[in-house]
This record gives sequence, C-alpha cells and structure tokens, in this order.
Amino acid sequence: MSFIPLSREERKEILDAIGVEDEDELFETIPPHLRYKESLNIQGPLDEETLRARFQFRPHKISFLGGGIYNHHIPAVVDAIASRQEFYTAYTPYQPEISQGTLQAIFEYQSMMASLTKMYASNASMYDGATALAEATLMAISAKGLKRVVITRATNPAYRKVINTYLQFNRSVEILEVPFNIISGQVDLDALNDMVDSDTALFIQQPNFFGIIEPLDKIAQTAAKAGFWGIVITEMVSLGLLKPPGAFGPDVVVGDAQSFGNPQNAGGPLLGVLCTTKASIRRMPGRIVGLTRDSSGKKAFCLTLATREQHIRRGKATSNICSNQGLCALRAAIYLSAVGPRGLKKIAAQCASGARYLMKLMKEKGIDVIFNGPVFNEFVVRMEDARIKALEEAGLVPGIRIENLYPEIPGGQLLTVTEMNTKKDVECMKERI
Amino acid sequence: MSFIPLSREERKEILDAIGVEDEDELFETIPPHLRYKESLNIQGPLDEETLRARFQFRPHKISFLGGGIYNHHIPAVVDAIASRQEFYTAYTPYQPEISQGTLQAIFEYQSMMASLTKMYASNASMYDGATALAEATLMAISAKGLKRVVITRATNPAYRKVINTYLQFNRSVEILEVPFNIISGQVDLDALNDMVDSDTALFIQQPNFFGIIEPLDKIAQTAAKAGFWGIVITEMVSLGLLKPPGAFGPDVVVGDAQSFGNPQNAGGPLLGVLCTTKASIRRMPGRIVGLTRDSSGKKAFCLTLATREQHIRRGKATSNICSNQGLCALRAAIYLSAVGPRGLKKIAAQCASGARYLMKLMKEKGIDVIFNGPVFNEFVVRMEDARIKALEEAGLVPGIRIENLYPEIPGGQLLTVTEMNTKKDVECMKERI
Amino acid sequence: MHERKDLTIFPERVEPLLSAINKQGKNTRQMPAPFDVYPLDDIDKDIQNEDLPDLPDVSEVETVRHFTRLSRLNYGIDHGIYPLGSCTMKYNPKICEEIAGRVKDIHPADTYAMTDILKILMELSKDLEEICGMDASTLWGAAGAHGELTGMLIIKKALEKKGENRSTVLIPDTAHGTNPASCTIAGFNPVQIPSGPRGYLEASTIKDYLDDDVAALMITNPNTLGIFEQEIAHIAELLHNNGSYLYMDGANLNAILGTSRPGDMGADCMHLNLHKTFASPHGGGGPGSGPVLVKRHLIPYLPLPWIVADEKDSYTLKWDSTSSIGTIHSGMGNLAVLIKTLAYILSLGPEGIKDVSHVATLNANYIKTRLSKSFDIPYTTPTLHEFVLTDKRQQANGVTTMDIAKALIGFGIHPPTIYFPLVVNNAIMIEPTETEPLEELKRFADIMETIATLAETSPEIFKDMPFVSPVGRVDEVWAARHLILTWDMGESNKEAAVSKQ
Amino acid sequence: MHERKDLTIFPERVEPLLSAINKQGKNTRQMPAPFDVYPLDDIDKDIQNEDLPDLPDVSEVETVRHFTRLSRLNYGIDHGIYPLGSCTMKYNPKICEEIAGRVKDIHPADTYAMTDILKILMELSKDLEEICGMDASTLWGAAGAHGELTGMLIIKKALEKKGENRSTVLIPDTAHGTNPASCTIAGFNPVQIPSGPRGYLEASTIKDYLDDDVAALMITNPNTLGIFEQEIAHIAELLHNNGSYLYMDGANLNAILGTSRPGDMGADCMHLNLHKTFASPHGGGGPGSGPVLVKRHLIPYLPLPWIVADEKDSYTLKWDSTSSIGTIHSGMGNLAVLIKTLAYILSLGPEGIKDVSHVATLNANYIKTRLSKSFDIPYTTPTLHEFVLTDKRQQANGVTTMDIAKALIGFGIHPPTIYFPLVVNNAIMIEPTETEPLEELKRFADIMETIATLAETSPEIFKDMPFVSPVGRVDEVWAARHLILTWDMGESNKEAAVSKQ
Ligand SMILES: Cc1ncc(COP(=O)(O)O)c(C=O)c1O
Ligand SMILES: Cc1ncc(COP(=O)(O)O)c(C=O)c1O
Repeated sequence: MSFIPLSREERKEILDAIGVEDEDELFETIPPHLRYKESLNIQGPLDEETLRARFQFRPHKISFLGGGIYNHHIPAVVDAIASRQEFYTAYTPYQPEISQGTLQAIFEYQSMMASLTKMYASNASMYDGATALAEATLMAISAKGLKRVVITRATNPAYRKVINTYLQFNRSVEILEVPFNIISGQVDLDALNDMVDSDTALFIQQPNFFGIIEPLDKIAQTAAKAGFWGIVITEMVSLGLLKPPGAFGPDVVVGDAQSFGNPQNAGGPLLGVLCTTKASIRRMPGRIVGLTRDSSGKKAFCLTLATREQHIRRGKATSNICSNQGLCALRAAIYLSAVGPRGLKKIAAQCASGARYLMKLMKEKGIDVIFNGPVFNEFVVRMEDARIKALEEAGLVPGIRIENLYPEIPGGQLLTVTEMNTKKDVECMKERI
Repeated sequence: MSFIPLSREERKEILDAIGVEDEDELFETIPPHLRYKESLNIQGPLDEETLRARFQFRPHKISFLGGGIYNHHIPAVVDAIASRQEFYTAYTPYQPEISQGTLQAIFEYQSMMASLTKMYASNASMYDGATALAEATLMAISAKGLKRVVITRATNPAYRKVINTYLQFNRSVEILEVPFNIISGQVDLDALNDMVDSDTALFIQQPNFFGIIEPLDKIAQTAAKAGFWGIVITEMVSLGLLKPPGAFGPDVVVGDAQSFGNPQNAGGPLLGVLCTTKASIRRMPGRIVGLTRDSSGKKAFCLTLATREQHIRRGKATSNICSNQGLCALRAAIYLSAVGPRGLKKIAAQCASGARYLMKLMKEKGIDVIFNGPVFNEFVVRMEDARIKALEEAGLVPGIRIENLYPEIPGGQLLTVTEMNTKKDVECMKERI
Repeated sequence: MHERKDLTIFPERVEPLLSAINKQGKNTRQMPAPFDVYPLDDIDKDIQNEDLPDLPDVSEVETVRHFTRLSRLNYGIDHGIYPLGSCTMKYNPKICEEIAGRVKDIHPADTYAMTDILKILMELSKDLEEICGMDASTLWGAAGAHGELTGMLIIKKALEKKGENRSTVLIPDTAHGTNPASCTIAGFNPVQIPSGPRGYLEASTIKDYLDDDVAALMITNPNTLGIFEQEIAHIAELLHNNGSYLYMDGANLNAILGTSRPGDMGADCMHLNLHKTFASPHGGGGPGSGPVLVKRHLIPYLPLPWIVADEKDSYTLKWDSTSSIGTIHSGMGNLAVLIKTLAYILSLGPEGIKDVSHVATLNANYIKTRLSKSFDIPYTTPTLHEFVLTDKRQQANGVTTMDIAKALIGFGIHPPTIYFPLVVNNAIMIEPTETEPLEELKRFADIMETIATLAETSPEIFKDMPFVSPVGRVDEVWAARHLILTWDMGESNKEAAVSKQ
Repeated sequence: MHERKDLTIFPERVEPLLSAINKQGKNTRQMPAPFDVYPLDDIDKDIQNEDLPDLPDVSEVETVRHFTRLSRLNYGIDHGIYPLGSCTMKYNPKICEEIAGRVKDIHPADTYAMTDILKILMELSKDLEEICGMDASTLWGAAGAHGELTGMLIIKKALEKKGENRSTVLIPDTAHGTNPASCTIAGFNPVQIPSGPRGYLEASTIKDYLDDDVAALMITNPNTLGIFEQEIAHIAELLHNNGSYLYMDGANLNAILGTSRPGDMGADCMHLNLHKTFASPHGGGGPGSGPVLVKRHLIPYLPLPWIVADEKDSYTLKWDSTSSIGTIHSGMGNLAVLIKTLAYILSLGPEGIKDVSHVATLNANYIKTRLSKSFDIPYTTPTLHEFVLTDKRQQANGVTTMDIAKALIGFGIHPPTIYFPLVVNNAIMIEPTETEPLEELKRFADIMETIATLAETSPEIFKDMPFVSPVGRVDEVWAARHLILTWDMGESNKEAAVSKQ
C-alpha cells in the first residue's frame, strides 16, 4: 500500500499545469542509460494485516541482560506523550516560532541532565554512549592537543571499540587501557597514576562494565593531573544512588541514558549523553537549546551556539553530528519528570538490592562471583557454557557472555538485575541452575 | 499509586485557606454513623508493572466467531488518532466553542452513516445495536401508539431479549416473532404477511442471525403495510456489498457498527446505530450534531434538537440516554474515512468469499450446512459437541453454539469468516475437523 | 491588526468537511485480501449494491490530518482543569488505557480467553460492592442512564414479584434529567419533589409524598448542589416502612469514596458512573459504564448474564433465570471500561480510594472559599466535592452565566456545568476533582476573579466572548432552526453557512 | 482588540518550566519494588549521594499536562505540508510506528529473539541494495552524518589497504555541512569545488581538481538545488581513472527512488537517510538512521558486526574482522528505525517505490511552476523533487527570505529550508514530497502568492510576523549572547526573561 494521496486524474492535472506530457518527461535530466527500467526485486505491496503478521517477535520472559542496554520500568505516560505526532513527526527545531514544544522539552532535558550530573550543561543528545565518548575524546584532543587517550579496561568494550574506530587514522594519538584489579574489579589505582599526565585525556566508566562501583573520590585526585578527563556512565539509573559525577570535577560526563524511559529496542535507538563544564562549552559537539525571548519579550527557546556546528562551520565544526536522538531525549525528560527524585532513588535501590539478592543466591549455589568490589546492579560470575545452554533451554537468559571480551576472565558472565526482574525470576534462576 | 497532585503541605495550605482544622471536618455534614471508619477490603495500591503483570490475556489465534461482534481489520490510523487526549478525554460537547473537534467528527459520522444506509439522518450513537433496536421500538410505539412489535425470529437473540427487557412492563404491547423458512433460513414471507398490519411495528435483521441475506425487496412490499418498520444490521460491513437499506423505505435502520473500526473488546464497547427518516427525526432518541455558524458567520457545529432529550424534557424525553458511545462513533468515522468506498466493498467481498470458501470445505468434509439461502459472511452448520470440543482442544474456536438459542436447530453452530481469517485458518479448520 | 479569522490559523485552522476533501480515486488503501474472490451470483442482483458504498474518497494522509486537526479544536483533561459539575472530570490514567487495550482482540464467545476476563469482572464486582456497601452487582450497564433504567426495572420486577403495582417514583428537583426519563421508560411515573431551603431533601417533605403508590425515591447523594443529603438515613427508614425502595444515583460518589457508603445509608439499589468516579475517560460523550448495585433482597432481579462461580476461582456466565429482568445489552456492557476501572481501583488501593473524596472535597472548598468573595453562593450549607454559584451579582451589569462560561473559554479553561441544577437560577456548577494541582486551582480562581472584575469594569466586552477559540460564539438557535444534520443537508440547504473551507 | 499575548491562551498557552512547577512532595508515583531493600553499606559513603537526585518534584497530572501542552506548540507532519528542502518531510505511516513498537522489549543479547530480527535486517539490507544498485551494506549508522563518517572511514581504510595516503575529498559548494565535517573527522581534508552555472557539477570542473591526493568526491545527487548531476557517469569515470572514489550522499534519494540508482551511476559508497527517504519520523531531531552501502570492492571494510548466514535462512553476527573499520555504535544502530523502514518498503512494493520519485517530482514541479510567476528562480535547469527560490524580487521592497519564512508560519505552514544551499543567496528551498495532496500543494502555492503580493503592497507588516504563533519572532542573537542552557542558569541570570509563567 502506498501513501500517495493523488488520484490518477490529479497526477494528470499536475502534468497539464506543468506543461509536460508524461511523468517520465520529468526525469529528462537523467541520462537515459542511468534510468532504471526494470522492476525492483523487492516484495510487496502488502496490506497492513499482512505486515502485522510478518513482524512477530518472541523475547524471552526472564532474562538478566544489561551491559549497556537495560530493561527498566517505563511509566505509561512516556509512550502516551512521546507518541503525539506534534513531537515525533516534527523536524529539528530550526524554526523556533513553530517548534517551541520540542525546544522547551529539550531545554528541560538539558536542565535535568545537568542537575543530575551536576555539570554545567548538557547538549541535546548524541547517537549513543559510545559515540558520545568518541566525540568527547575528539573534544579533548582538539582542546588541548593531547597525545594520549587513557581509558579503563573495565569500560564497556563496545565503547572502547568505537573510540578506536573514530581515532584509527589519527596517528598522533595513542590509546591506552588502564588495567583493573582482578580481585576487586576496580581500576588499578597505581597503574592509573603512572599513566596519567597533563598530556592525557582520561576516561573512567562508573559503575564499570563489571557493575563494580569505582572509587571515584580516590580516582579524582589522579584524574586532576590529566589534561582532560571524563566519567562514562552507561547505567544512568545509578545516579539515583551515587554522588553526582560532577562532584568529582571532570571535564565531561558522557554515557547513555537509554535507561531513562527508552526501551531496549533490540539495540537502538539509544541516547548518547554529553555534559560538560562552562570552560568547554564552546567545544562541545551537538546541538543545544537556549532560553531567550520573543519580539514581545516573552520567554522563548531556540537552538543556540550554532557557530560550533557543521551547518555553519562545515569542515571546521566541533563535530559532524546533525540529526541526533531528539525523541529519546524527550522520552528521558518525560521519564525523569514522571519518576521524580524519590522515584529514581527507589529504582536505584531496587536495582542494587536485586543484584545483591541474585548474588547471594548464586553464591549459595556455589557459583563463583569473580570480583569483590561493591556493585550497582551487575556482577560477573564464572559459568560454563553447558550451564548457560541449559538455562537458556529452560527459558531463561542468564546474562551476557564476556569471556571473549575479557580473555583474562575465563567463563566470565555478566548478570544484570533491574526492578523489572521479580523475586520469582531471581529464584527461578537459582532453581534452574 | 494514586493520582492526587497535592503534597501534604499543599493539603494543609488549602485547609488553612478554607479555615478548617482537618480534612475530616470537611465531612461534618455526613452524620457520624454514616461515616465509614474501616479500611476498605480491596487490594492495592499497586505500581504500574505489577498492574501490567496482573492483566494478561490469552485470546485464541484462530477463530470463526461473529454473531453480532466481529473481528475486522482496523487500520493503524484509527488507534493513532482516537488515542489523542483531545478526543478521548473530552466530555460531551456541551460547550461548542471548545469542542469543535468532537462535534465535527460526530457530524461526519452521522453523515457517513446516513450516506451508507441512505437514510435521512443518523443520531450520534446508542449503547449498542440491541438497545438501539429497543429504543426504535419505543419510538414506534410512541409515534403511532402501535400495539404489536413483530420481529423476525432470525434476528440476533440478544437483540430480541433486550426488546423484551425494555418492554416487559408495557402491558399494551405484544411482541411476536416471524418464523424463518427452515430450508432457506430466510423469513417465512407468508407468515410475515399474515402478521403485519398498520398496528404493527416490524423489524427485520439483514443479513439475519444465520448470516442469510433476506429478500428485502420482497419483504419491503409487506413491510410497507406496517405502521412502522425497521431494518436491523449487526454486520455493517455487509453495506459494502448490499443495497443501502434506505432504498427499501424503512422508518429506521438500527444496528451495531462495531465492525467499523472498533475492536471486539471481549464484548464491548459496541456502537449502536440509529438512522431515521425526516418524518421521524423529532422522535429520535439520543444526541445529534447540527451544522450552524458562529458569531462571525463561519461554519461551526453544536448539539441540536435538544428539546427531545432528557436534560430538557426530563420525564417526557424520547429516551433517557445521555452518555452514548461517542469515541466508538469517532472510531467508525476515522475507519470509514480510512477505508473509503472501494475498501469497504473489498472487505465485504472478502468476507463473503471467505465464508463461501469455508462452506465449501465444510461440505467437502461432510459437514451439514443447514440453510440454502445466500449468505454474507456467516452460516450455520450442524456439529456435535464432541467435534467442537476436539477442535477447541486443537487450538481453534469453530464458531458459536446456537442450538440452545434455537432448539429447532439441533447441533446448530454459527461460523463466521472475515478478512482477518486467512486461507490457512480456513484450511486448518478443515484439516483438524 | 489581524482579524478574528486569523486566530485559528496556527496551529488550528478551520477544517473543511471530509465531503469537501472527497475526490474520486484518492483512497488507494490496500485491504487485506486473503481469499480468492467468489462471483457472489448466489446473491440476488436486486439486493446487491451496483454502486460503490457512498463514502468519501480520501487518502490516508488526508484522513490523518483531518482528524488530527479536528482533535486540536477540542479541549481535553490533559489541557487543564475541566470543572464540569457532576461530571467528575478527573485525570484519566494512561496506564489504565494501556491495560484496557489488552482485551481488544478477544471475542466474548472465546470461552477460554473469557475465563481470565470473568475472574477480573468478579473481582471488580466485589470491589465496587465493598466501596458502596452493597451486596451484589451487575456490570452490564453501558452508562449512568442505562444503569438507572436497569435499576428501576429491578425495582419494578421486585414489586411485581410482591404483587404490587406502585407507579410513583419521587425525584428531588435537584436531580439529573436522566432520572425522570429512566423512570418513564421503566414504566414508572416520576414525581418531582422539592429539596428544602437548605439544599437537601428533608424527611418532613418526603412524608407528605409517601403513599402506597410510591415505588421508590430516586436520589443523588451528595446531590447536584454538592450537598450531602443529611437526612438520608431517616428518609430511608420512612421509605422502607412505606414499602418503597431507596434508589441512589451514584454519579456523585466521588465526594464520599471511602468516606461514606450508600449501602450504609439504606440504599436498596444504585448505579455508578465509572466514567466519572473511576477515572475512565468520557471519550467526547462515551463510552461510559453504569454498573448497578443492589442489596440482598434485589439480587434475584439482576440482569443476565450472571457471573457465577463454578469451581474454586473459576467463573462462568449464567444466562437463564426466571426472576431476572432479562438482558440489557447484546455484548458484555462496556467491558473495556470495566477493565480500566479495576486497574484504577487496584492502582489506588484502600487508602488511595479514601484520599479521592478527601482531596476532591478539599479542592472544591478551596475554590468555593476564593469565589465566595466575588460571586453569589445560593446555599449556605457546607458542600463537598462541588458547589453552585450564580450570576446574580454579575447580572446587575448584564453579564450572565452564559457570558461567564464563554469568557472562561477565552481564558483557556473549559467552563463549569451551567444552568443546572434547575433549582438554582442561572447556576454555575463547579467540580474540580481531586486530580487538580493547587496551582491549577489558583489559576482557575484567579481567572474567575478577573472575570468578576471585568463584569464590573467592562461588561460590554462579554457579548463578543470567547475571544480566543477555534470559533466564535456558536449560534445554537440557528442550528435548531435549520437542522443540518449531514453533509447532504448542508449541500442542499442554500442558507447554510457551509463554506467548503 | 486583544493583544498578541492573548493569542496563545486557547488552546495553547505559555507553558511554565518544569522547574517552576516543582514543589516538594508532589510526586507520589509508586515504583515497582520487587525486592527487599539491602542496606547497601558495602558502597562507600563518600560515593553515595546523601541527597535525593536533583530532579523536579511534580505529580503525574502535571507531567502529562506539561508535555502535552508543550507538544501543542509544535508543528508536525500531521498538521499539513512541511516543505523543508532536502529534509523529505513525508507522511510517517502509523502502521510502521505500530510495527516498530514490537521490538521494544527485546535485549540485543537475547540471541533467540534476535534470530527473527537478524532475518529482517538481512532482508532490509538486500532491499536497500536493490534499490540503490549497490552490493552490500551496513545498517548501523545512526543518522546521515554518522553514515557519512562511516563511509569516509571505509574509503580511508581501503586506501590504507592499497598503501595510499590520499587526503583530499572534493565537495561541491551545494553540499550539506555534514559532508565536509564528516571528512574532517575521518582524517580527510575537504576541498570545496564549484557546481557549474547550470547548477550541477561539470566533468570539466572536476578535471581541474583531480590529482593523486584526491581520495574521493562526495556528492549529493540530485543535489540540494534539486538538480540531477547530469555528468555523474562521466565524473565517476574520471574519478575511477584517477584512483579516487565516488561517495554519494543519498539524502535526496527520494527524487530518484526506483527511477535511477546510485550504483548504476558509479557510486562506490553511499549512505541513506532512512528518516527522509523511507518515511521514518524525524522525532524533532532524531533518531534517524544512516545505512551505508558499498560496491563489492569495499565490502571488507564495512563496520562490525556483520550479519552473516549460518544455515539456510538463519543469520548470526560476526564480530571480528581485521579488514573492517571497526565498530561504530554500542548497540545495533537505530534498530527500531530499521524495522519501520522494512515495513515501509514492503508496504509500498516495487511499483509503490517507483511512484514515490514520480509524485515527489510532480509535486515539486507543480509548486515551482506556480511560484515562478512571483519569485525569482535562480537556475533554469529542470529540477526534480525540490527547487530553490530566492527573495530577490521581494528584497526590492525590503522583504527577506527570513520574513517570508516567518510569514508562512503566520499562515499555519512550516517554512521551507532557508539560506541553504549556500551557493544561492537567500535561498528558499522547497521540497513538498509525494505525500502532499493536491489541495495542500494549492494551499501552499496560494499562500506563497499572497505573501508575494503582500510584499509589494504592505512590506512593512513583515517585520512583525509571524502574527499567529505560540511566540513572536524569537531572538536568536539574545540566546547566543546570554547562553542560558539550563534552568539553573535561567535562575541565576538576572537579565533572563525567565517568567515563571
Ligand atoms: C447526577 C447524574 N446522574 C446521571 C447521569 C447520567 O449518566 P450518563 O451520562 O452516564 O448516562 C449524570 C451524567 O451527567 C449525572 O450527572
Ligand atoms: C543533503 C544532506 N546530507 C546529509 C544530511 C545529514 O543527515 P543527518 O541529519 O541524518 O545526520 C542532511 C540532513 O539534513 C542532508 O540534507
């Protein structure tokens, strides 16, 4: 089924108005040998019911999956509002008079991200946490001409890979990993201390990929030596429990806020976050909304700081990003407004408690919990392939395999618990193990 | 979870503003012995996820169910629009300046129902087809002081029951049933002819409850003798194929338009339809929207003919109806706009063709098809309990048992096919029989 | 300066009729077509439609835009306060909508799927009975008025069973119009009785009316003045002693939810408006839902089907009973609304339910306190969840209740119920509900005060109000005189102000 | 007369900031709490937040109303024509939204559920390749610019593999700003080249720039003037002979969908904007999706993971390859957008796809024909799905492109893209798309003509435009000067026009 609203007669009417014989004539500027004469080898047209029947999916009912993408409660209001055509069909708000809805909502998203992280400002979103981190490294490099990017090995491997992709042709910058302590799962503070100097851009994930909470207060002292440093957060719900990262003085806080009102969506859209300091604001990539006034002096909003961006600066822009994840940021804003301060704190406590409960049950079953550092809502255990397979066959997904990502952790399996798991889920995992 | 937006402090602030000590004092006009002091024995409060987990349903995947409530295709646009808060949270449009959306949409619903049925006008909806029919009998009785209500026995039994309920205390009116021809399933024309005179209100369902298409052209000649007559339609999709009922000259067309864009909803909301002639318009029950103009002469809409209604006429109103099925009528309007003339015709042809295909396969399996009259999308077969049970156990619902409703059709089972069934469904029914 | 007609251009504009957008061939929707098409020549040609059904031919884009733009001309509860008295326009929780959507693909004859539904309905029945202090209930009433009719038929049936032929139903003058109308349809004779000078029915009044023809008193409590019927217990006793029933219209239950129970007041039969008290949306006029609750002695007359337990925790429908009034709906009432209601009740829980009446009453009294300085308040009796003002003070300057309502629209607020109840001249009946934030109550009160001031300083501007709305003041008299009820009538009526745009 | 500030009262009103609605204790949401709470004393107190997270405390009703009212200040595609040039603002089918919603509860590590997803992604890849005439593709680009960067990295990698260190990428002056920016990030040096006087790049021009440092030409076809790059085949040949690649920005593919294929033109690498050509909504700025397609020789460099067949009709993800540029996203790109795209393609089918370019071009030319009487059209070369006007004729009366845009807002229409492409002075770039009804095209053309007339008769009124919009003309300079980017900055900035209302 097509969505063309013109009847055959109307198409003819237009041809007449233009003064053209037939529609093919419209394409006369396309050299004949470049015109495609065949019929495309694709299926369709399909009616809506046939389409509905064709897209059927079967997610597992019980799973303990996280590792950067999380299954959190989404209040019904989020979908109800984000599905309003005024929001989801609109373009980037270049024309402020007719886009105040998007603009104010994004301004509020920025405000809430800044308050939560206690950073000076947030941009209007990035593609995901990994590209936000990659852009932050570019920011660091361009700001200070730094020579080294140092990142904790316990940072989400996908994030580290994306940095590598972005920087692979930049021969003047070296990327180094800080090892983790194999007992605690936290960053090796001594190694860190050795690797950081004023030529370094440093990035630390908190909680780290193993779910372990890093001693940011201690790290901050070393980090202060770096030319530029940032905290990476992939599980933003942890902000319900942990001190705002801004308190430790980083230049940027980057990460992913998919956890805030955005579904897992089989891997995307996610929601890249980039918050920074007053000093760095003009080097920030991406869009930002500012408060201003209209011709009659009333409060109004518009995109601002455009002189950093590609559509003005072109090849000299701070970034190439144009479309971002606007609707995901809107969802995050609605989510945060809906759950509020106590709600976020409660969810965080539930996540942390659920993880501890599962950890307790795993230990009771003799499963080896690998690190002894404090966790937020994820932890690493040792599990043989056979056991994983057996659990999967019992209809349960027992976390993410990480031994291939960390050969130093043979049998490594990352288990995640959120408020969407139930006590029964957790107990079921114990029983079926 | 409650939806009260006031903090404890704000509640206190209001108490102070009112000058009252505590909230209980607000209820001082309620005699103490009438105040409920206990805690209500109900569950909750529950959070949204617990609620979601509590309401889980398991409809059958393949079924051939109809008999007044139908499973038809609903274009995605219907939900997308009807779920806009501007429509679904609004009250009855008593204040026209702030309710033009509802008013114009209902005006368009009325217009489309009138065009489809070729009647003079439609009201803004009734509760369902059965109550619409019951109200039409009241209309007939009040209009002409008629003494008899004659209705075809092949009219949906639930509809006949509701008439009985509404008229049970009206001693001056008798309700009679016109038998059906046991071979064709159509109305017994001779019996009909004998039962109808100018003191009679006559109602005929088309297609009838057995799915059989009545010879309305022939019936109309007899019906013309009646003091008042009406055509009842429970499967409005048949209007895609059959001549508009208005062509046969009835005083009313009533029925249910659930088939137009409203889901089955386990039995409701449905959408009662009542269309009538110019002569009867002032006796019509229910609301109606009229076109008018505003103070500057522009097109505008408002509720009209209110002098028939209970809020003006009170005990002397044409009906007691107040809230109706507004949102269902809106859905029907969106549906009809979305499917259009060719779409409705195609759907009707699919329904009729699917029924014929299933009938053919049933006959091939030696299943007895009871009537030989032409069908729309339903037909009656003879099926033993054991076979029905077996099919149900094979995961398939083979229609509705009607032998209890019609003892004269032992083993009677009503099978319905719509465009939502697939060829595979139909063939599956054959295989599993 | 730009003129009024400009005002609706962004984002609202005057929306053409669908019939004006109609043009042959524009609708190219592909419909599901699983079956090979049969010739259908078994159907008599005289019965088949040789033409296409007469519907507008528009594209999907036009359908979507047309109805989307129309929607934007409406005011909804998500805009702000919607203070229609006796309508209980409270916030409709999104979670309840979501949950009700889950029943959409179930056919009521799918008995397997219905098992779960019946369990839920049974739980809902029990909860409503607990909340109302009643013994049993039916959920099939499709709206308040349908519930009233059902209730009055139950009473009629009970009387018939007792061999009595009482025909009078007493109804206070504060009652909603559906009350007398429902009585008439049920075969009763409604008789209006005066509510007293204090705004509630006095036992002494009813005494004068009680005779052996009185079948019942039909009363709303609190009534439409927002006043609790303080003598209700005594009245119930008088009625019962007279062999009459007490029917309660539960439309105003929000005022007393969890705080006082109709059953404890002596009600024999009552209905609820789930689309008011229980947060189900009004849908621009419906679907609502009007369950009917009864005391033990009326159980045999409840309409069919009955939900009955078969084994433990499993229910079926019972379709036959000689005592029942019979069937009142061809399906299962407005079932999706019932689902929303249970979701709402469970969401709130016992404390949340009680809080509803507390805050509903608190909010109404806040506004009343504020407005009593600028408007006439006809009764001094304390009120609960709603109250009534009049335009008496503004009338002095020629500003009427209607003018005040239209002025409110211009300030972006839906007006209260007006000219009802009839017992008050030019009533303005205000019910904020418990879901209005304090800021919104203040905004409403501020605007009402502004209007009161304007009525003194510039009464002449009211005639042109509302200023800022999708259309100017609508001519209802013109509508009634011309009766243009369809596109076709609009086309053929030369006088009609039907602009294609 | 009422003043401008009244105009937004119904149904829109100035919406306070959430921070202004914030009051402690108003949010009473109950959160899921399946677990007994642990003391969490294993987490160092210095790391834990002793305070609550700093978020506004508002009720559910306020959240809903706030964002609902905000939404109403926006213009969406369901309002009417949205003629932003090069943005392809077409109708976003509701069915595609519905279908994409079905993947929401899947985690990408749920391999069982992902089997179905991978099958769908593979089908989408094949369809996109067929439509573009390319050999392979990656779906992980999150937007057009992300696709560009990916494509340029692929080219860089291929050059590296060949042992070449070319650094120049030629980019016509009509290009979008993301093109040079993406080149820079990929480590290239973008060099701007002039499109010819006829609005397209001439082979003779490119010859002058070709040397052994030229890695690629990055070109949009049709370009942002709506003009087909007629010498593209010749240019491709020149590039290839020079050892350079042809990169095509597919943002304007809508013009040639099913009618001409970039692969056939000689493109080695290209990206698509699914949120333009394939009807996925823009979401007020995203998420989009930018798949990258390549010819056979560039396949080894595609980013990871690769979707590879294992058994018949079953696919897995391959995560390692030494040739690949690596990973570009931490998840699966904007997967939900990919689902919408396949649903859209299947809905249309081969004929429907071709019709898109036909009607997109038809519609654009209709408007162009109409407007060429009143506006300056800088190029005479025929155009496809979009075209560019200027304000040259209106400038004579002091009416600028910006004024024309703001005037359109006042007429209830979203303005076209303005001041882009840079190669045209004061450009107004109009792209109606194929989903605009003829009536809407006429309405737009009529209004543009009215504006042209007004520019002659009353040019002075333009400075106050837009008249009818939620806010008046917005002061972007003030914004840049004050940089108020959060509530907190608004609070602390005395000069800020932050009214709590
Ligand atoms: C007091 C009262 N009773 C009865 C009704 C009728 O309810 P419904 O409209 O649901 O039929 C109403 C509705 O306005 C009412 O306010
Ligand atoms: C021609 C052209 N190229 C590239 C882009 C960038 O696409 P995106 O915004 O998806 O990154 C755009 C979008 O505006 C465009 O018009």
